[in-house]
Amino acid sequence: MDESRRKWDHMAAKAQSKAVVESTGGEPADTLRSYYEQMSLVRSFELRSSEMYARAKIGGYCHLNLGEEATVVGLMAAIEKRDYLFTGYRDHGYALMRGISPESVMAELFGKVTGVSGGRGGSMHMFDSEARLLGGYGIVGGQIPPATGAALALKYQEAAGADAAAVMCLLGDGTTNIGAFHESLNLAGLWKLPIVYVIVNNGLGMGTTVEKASAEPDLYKRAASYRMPGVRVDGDDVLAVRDAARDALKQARESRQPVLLEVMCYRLRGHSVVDPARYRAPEDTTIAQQSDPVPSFRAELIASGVLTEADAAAIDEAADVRVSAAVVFADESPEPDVDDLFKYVYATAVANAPSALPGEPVMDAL
Amino acid sequence: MDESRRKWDHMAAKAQSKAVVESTGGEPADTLRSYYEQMSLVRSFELRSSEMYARAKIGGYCHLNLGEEATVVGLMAAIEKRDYLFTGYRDHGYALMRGISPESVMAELFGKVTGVSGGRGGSMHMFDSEARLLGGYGIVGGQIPPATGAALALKYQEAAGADAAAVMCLLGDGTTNIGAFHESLNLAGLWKLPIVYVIVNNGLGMGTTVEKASAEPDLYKRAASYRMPGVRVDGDDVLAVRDAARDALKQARESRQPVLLEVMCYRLRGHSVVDPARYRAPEDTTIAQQSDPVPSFRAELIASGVLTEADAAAIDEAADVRVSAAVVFADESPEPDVDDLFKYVYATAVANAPSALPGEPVMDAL
Amino acid sequence: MNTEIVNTEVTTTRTITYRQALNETLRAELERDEKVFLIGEEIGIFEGSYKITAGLLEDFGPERVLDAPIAEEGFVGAALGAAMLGMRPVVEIMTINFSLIAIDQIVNHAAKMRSMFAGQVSIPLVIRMPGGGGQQLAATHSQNLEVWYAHIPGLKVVAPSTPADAKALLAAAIRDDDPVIFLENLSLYSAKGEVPDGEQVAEIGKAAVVKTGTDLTIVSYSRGTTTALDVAHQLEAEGLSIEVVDLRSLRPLDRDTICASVKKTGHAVVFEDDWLSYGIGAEISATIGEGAFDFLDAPVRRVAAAEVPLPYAKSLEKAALPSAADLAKVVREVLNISTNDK
Amino acid sequence: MNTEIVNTEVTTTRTITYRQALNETLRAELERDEKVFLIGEEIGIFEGSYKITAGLLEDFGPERVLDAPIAEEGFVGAALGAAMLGMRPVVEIMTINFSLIAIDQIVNHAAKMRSMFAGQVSIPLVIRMPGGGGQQLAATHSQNLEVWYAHIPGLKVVAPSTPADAKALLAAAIRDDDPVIFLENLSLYSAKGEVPDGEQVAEIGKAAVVKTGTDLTIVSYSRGTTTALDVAHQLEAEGLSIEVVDLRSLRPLDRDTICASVKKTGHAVVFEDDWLSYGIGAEISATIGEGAFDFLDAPVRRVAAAEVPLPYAKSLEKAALPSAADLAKVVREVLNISTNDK
Ligand SMILES: Cc1ncc(C[n+]2csc(CCOP(=O)(O)OP(=O)(O)O)c2C)c(N)n1
Ligand SMILES: Cc1ncc(C[n+]2csc(CCOP(=O)(O)OP(=O)(O)O)c2C)c(N)n1
Ligand SMILES: [Mg+2]
Ligand SMILES: [Mg+2]
Repeated sequence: MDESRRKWDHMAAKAQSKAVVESTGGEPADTLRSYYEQMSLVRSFELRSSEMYARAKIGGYCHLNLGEEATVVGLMAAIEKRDYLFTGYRDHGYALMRGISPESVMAELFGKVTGVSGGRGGSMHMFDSEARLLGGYGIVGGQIPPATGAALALKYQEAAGADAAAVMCLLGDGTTNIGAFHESLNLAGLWKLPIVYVIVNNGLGMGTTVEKASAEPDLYKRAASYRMPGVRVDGDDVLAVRDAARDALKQARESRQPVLLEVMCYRLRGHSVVDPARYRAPEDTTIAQQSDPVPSFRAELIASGVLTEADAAAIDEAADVRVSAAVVFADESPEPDVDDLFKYVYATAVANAPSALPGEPVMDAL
Repeated sequence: MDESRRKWDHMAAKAQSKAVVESTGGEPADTLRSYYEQMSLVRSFELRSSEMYARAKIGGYCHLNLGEEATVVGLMAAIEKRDYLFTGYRDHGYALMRGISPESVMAELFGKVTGVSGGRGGSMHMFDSEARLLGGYGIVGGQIPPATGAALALKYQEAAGADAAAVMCLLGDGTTNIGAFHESLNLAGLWKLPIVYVIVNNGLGMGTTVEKASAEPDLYKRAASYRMPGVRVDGDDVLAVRDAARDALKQARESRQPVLLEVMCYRLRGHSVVDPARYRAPEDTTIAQQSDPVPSFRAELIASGVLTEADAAAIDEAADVRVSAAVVFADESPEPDVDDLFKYVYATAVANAPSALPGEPVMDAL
Repeated sequence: MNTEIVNTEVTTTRTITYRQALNETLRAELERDEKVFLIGEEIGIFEGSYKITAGLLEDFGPERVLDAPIAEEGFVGAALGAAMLGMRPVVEIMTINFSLIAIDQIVNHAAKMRSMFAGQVSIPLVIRMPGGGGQQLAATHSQNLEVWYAHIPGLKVVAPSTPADAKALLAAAIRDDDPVIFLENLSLYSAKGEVPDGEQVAEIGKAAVVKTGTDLTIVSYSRGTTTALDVAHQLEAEGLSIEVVDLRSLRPLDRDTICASVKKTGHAVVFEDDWLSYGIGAEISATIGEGAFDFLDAPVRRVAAAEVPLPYAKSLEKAALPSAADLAKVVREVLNISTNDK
Repeated sequence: MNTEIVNTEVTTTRTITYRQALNETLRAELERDEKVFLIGEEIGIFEGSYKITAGLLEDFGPERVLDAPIAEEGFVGAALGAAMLGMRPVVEIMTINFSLIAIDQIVNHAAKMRSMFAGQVSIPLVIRMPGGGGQQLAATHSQNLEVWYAHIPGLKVVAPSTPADAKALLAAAIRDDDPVIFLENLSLYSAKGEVPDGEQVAEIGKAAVVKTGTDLTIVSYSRGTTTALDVAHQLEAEGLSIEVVDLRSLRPLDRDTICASVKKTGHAVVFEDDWLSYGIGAEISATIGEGAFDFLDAPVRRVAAAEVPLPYAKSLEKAALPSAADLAKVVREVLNISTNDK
């Protein structure tokens, strides 16, 4: 009851935020098609991840982007190759959309040496220096200060301008209540850093609604504490998300004006794959399914003639095939070599670095 | 240059905030007189503390309320005996105004067993459970979460109403940039706690101006992030401070509505007694001295006929005498007994509690 | 064993999990004293990340079982403040890894207030949190940082290894007037054990000899004790008589019980899940070195985790964490038994 | 001694304070490499709480000497992020006590990233901070929490005891590609010593025998080493030959140098400013117990702080902190010399 009220609040806020782009009209068909391909790939990848978890191919915690595909694709359509991305632990879709191969991402989930983080990070810790995806962080809010510092480094390293790089830092709605959020946004506002903080507001932090976590549940309004623009956009609308993010990035790169962007979306399943989300009212789930961005966008594209039903089916099929290949690759890849356990502890070699395995004596006999 | 601009900004903001009470008219002469007595006592106590520090009677860090007397007296005039007070380390004046004797406060500064915290806390850690002064905290922002929790306890322990107790939590302008501020205010706003957070904005955190520390330098505006009222008041105006604080406390006790109150005042000297404040422009100091609340209030009371010059001189003299007695008391008091070193580590006695002095063996021979 | 359980009027026992023992004790304490309340992330409607608080919101309501936003410093500090006013908060931090965000409130505030304010205030605060690796949770979610807390005067730190101790130490922690860090372990939650019915309140600060033996002492705590017991029993079949000391309390540390055992056996191995250097085992070894020097027939050895941020990959995780096999190997080494002999 | 100083082309020396050695090294590194920048509270216009950065803002400007708001978690994490993009930030945290607010960024992030991301990123980050008691700063401002950092894989932790080492280790820390915790000490800032001119870069991870002797080894670091040397010299007058090992690096720990010394002397005392239980000395004692067991003629003793939140009152503070007299007493006890003999 309380829960379904929450849902309505969240949906109402989402609806209000639907402003930037009203329809797909005017957008090239190719672009629309490619966004759908991407959304479909994320959807397929996440469903397969869930399945692989159930089959114990994936361990630890595993958080999916199911329901957030339009947000993922819209944000990643806005960010440029030269920009840096920091995210929380719900990061598979972002990794894929930064251009990292499904093979590398799935292999990371499988804990294989071919994984994007060498199998050492797992689901929560996707990192690719070339793709400028600088993590994947499992500590709530942990990514916000380093992302802010990356923006500080950019300020040192290059001038503002249309070609300058910027940082995008993703965080959840629940994450806005932690101290690191406040400290970091204050630094960015004070030092005029080229960064866009994106609140991926999926209405819940685990089982807690935004209203039960944030005294000001209109999260974009918190930007005012740092004299920063705060913007809210409908996260089910891939074009609206893209345009709002582009605009925010433009302010960051051209005017060193940090921006707080709130993207209203919805988490289709539990917090992680093992969470049955019993705390959710059934109506809630029904509504969520109705507003699911993947079938809605699919239907919209078919209705507007961008895709035929057969095109769409082919796209979905292609995504599944792509993900299947990734699963095979991950499955066949080797685990990291135990001899490499200590390999990455230090970048600068150092005398007396401890490298005993459990049960080995602490020192060689002198 | 930058510094004097800062000063003007701060003073301009202070001036804007002068709204609640315009003059002392209408206030009983006795009340006004007693406020002056209190301000004079704080002034005298702090000057003497500075002197005693120079004479090495006081050690460690020592932060004074010089220049903040109207703020101290106004806030403490508003708070009721049943309310709880938490403060930072700049706490001498507040301790005195909560009714703790100058003897106990000075003895604490001297590190004597008769001190309000048994000589264990020193300048930054005044604590008196009877006076409901629950510290004195030296870690910037450290007091904010416990103060919030005290308000939570009050919510458990009693109903809202005019007779209910509330919590007042003092913090500096520089302290608004730390994570604990954000986390705590969010909890208070969310849980509707009976607490008033008071930003004692003296324009500086050590050598850093508000403008160089806070992306939104109008600090009271940060209340909006927690759907909390934010109010600014002129801290040189004892009556304005009192009335604004009373009003905020009323909301806290009667409606469980937390409030953020910003009091604009000025730090007359360095950050602590050893800081010569060389970073300050001379004009800055001049202006500060001109707006010094103690002589201004004194002059105002004489001009309005509440006090004669002789009355005022007698009050100042009495304050000095009072403080002199405290100094004698502190000086003659004994230091804590070394045998009591471990006395307060645990409230519930526990087996094997470590109590070796340095160099003693870790265990008795079995 | 467990001679330190104060109340012994009980006769019946049940076999329940560590999780259930915690859940039942929280329930009993909530019922016993209305000043007790629970606070933490997702402890209410979500029933706790590890379901320790299942059913409690329903039965005690949102005031007694208070869901907090993600703000560890804020809500741990708020619990501390509530304790200052006489409440008895029991905090759940989801895992010890997240306690780093709250550690200023725990170490600079909760641990120090009573001393710094000359006994004018006491802090009846319990902070429950699990640690432990082995769940493929990777470097930031698999730590055993108990030595940090064990180092801090003003705190009491307990780490029960059985459902029975979980029950009796949790009751003791809640009734104690000082801040108690109550360390749970991810891999113990589903472990089963005999638990006496009725009120059970352990004495904090005491270790327990959970298995007697004459050849060598294994010192451990929390999950490690269960492995130590397995290994001890396994080695018994080989004719080795191993004594196992379960620390139960890391602070205060019961040095007498440790040294008395080593004086008897002449050999000691510490089994710990944290990193070796500057870990819990360092203090145990130093203590034995000082307190049982003349009785030691061989160096004290430590079996601990490899000193790396724990990787996610199963192969690496397994290699980095101390196992029963590692412990058995070191026990044999200390007793100078060639592994081929077994 | 100091054989680990790599660059030895220098001949001239000057007697300067530890503070000045730090200040000059920061200046030299700012000049040498434009990727180096300083960040911290009050390091610019205020010139640092302890004046370590005096004059640097003026000479290098506000970009290279960046004053931060009071937001330790924010600016330490920001420094970390800048390091990820190739900058070489040198952070000042006013005192180690305040690092608790930033510790999630240090321990859960800076220390782990390189490993967790399979070497794709390195973190050339230095965090400078003083610890230490004895200044009547009371419980929350007087701590020595170095053992916490020393426990963490992925960090390097150094604690120089002389101006020369302060110079050479700070240069090494800044040029190192890993996160280095650089521990200063409030009571060393004004200590003077000979410092070689020119570029000096120490090797991290190596201890130094700063005085040779044959009867007993004192192991210490930071301020403790200066006291240890005083005591060693004083006892020489009594005919005792004391060796002093200065750890210099707490992580990695140079176990070989420690044990080699104890194998020679047969006796060891650790002198440390932190709390005894689970302190630095525990690991030193355990290491000696394991690495020099057969050579030890007496138990390793630790001289450490009393386990209380440090009180403000001078009398109590003095009683709680380890002194030269305490150390001399324990050295005599270990060597079995009645105090009346001296
Ligand atoms: C500091 C910290 N506290 C708690 C957790 C446990 N935790 C993991 S995710 C999560 C909820 C975060 O919610 P939100 O920010 O809304 O992100 P979402 O999961 O919805 O993407 C919590 C509490 C954590 N990982 N780190
Ligand atoms: C966490 C922490 N960081 C830094 C310090 C050092 N410090 C002590 S006071 C202070 C300035 C605080 O300024 P403000 O909040 O404006 O209070 P004011 O001194 O002006 O009363 C700083 C940085 C500290 N005590 N704690
Ligand atoms: Mg969310
Ligand atoms: Mg201030």
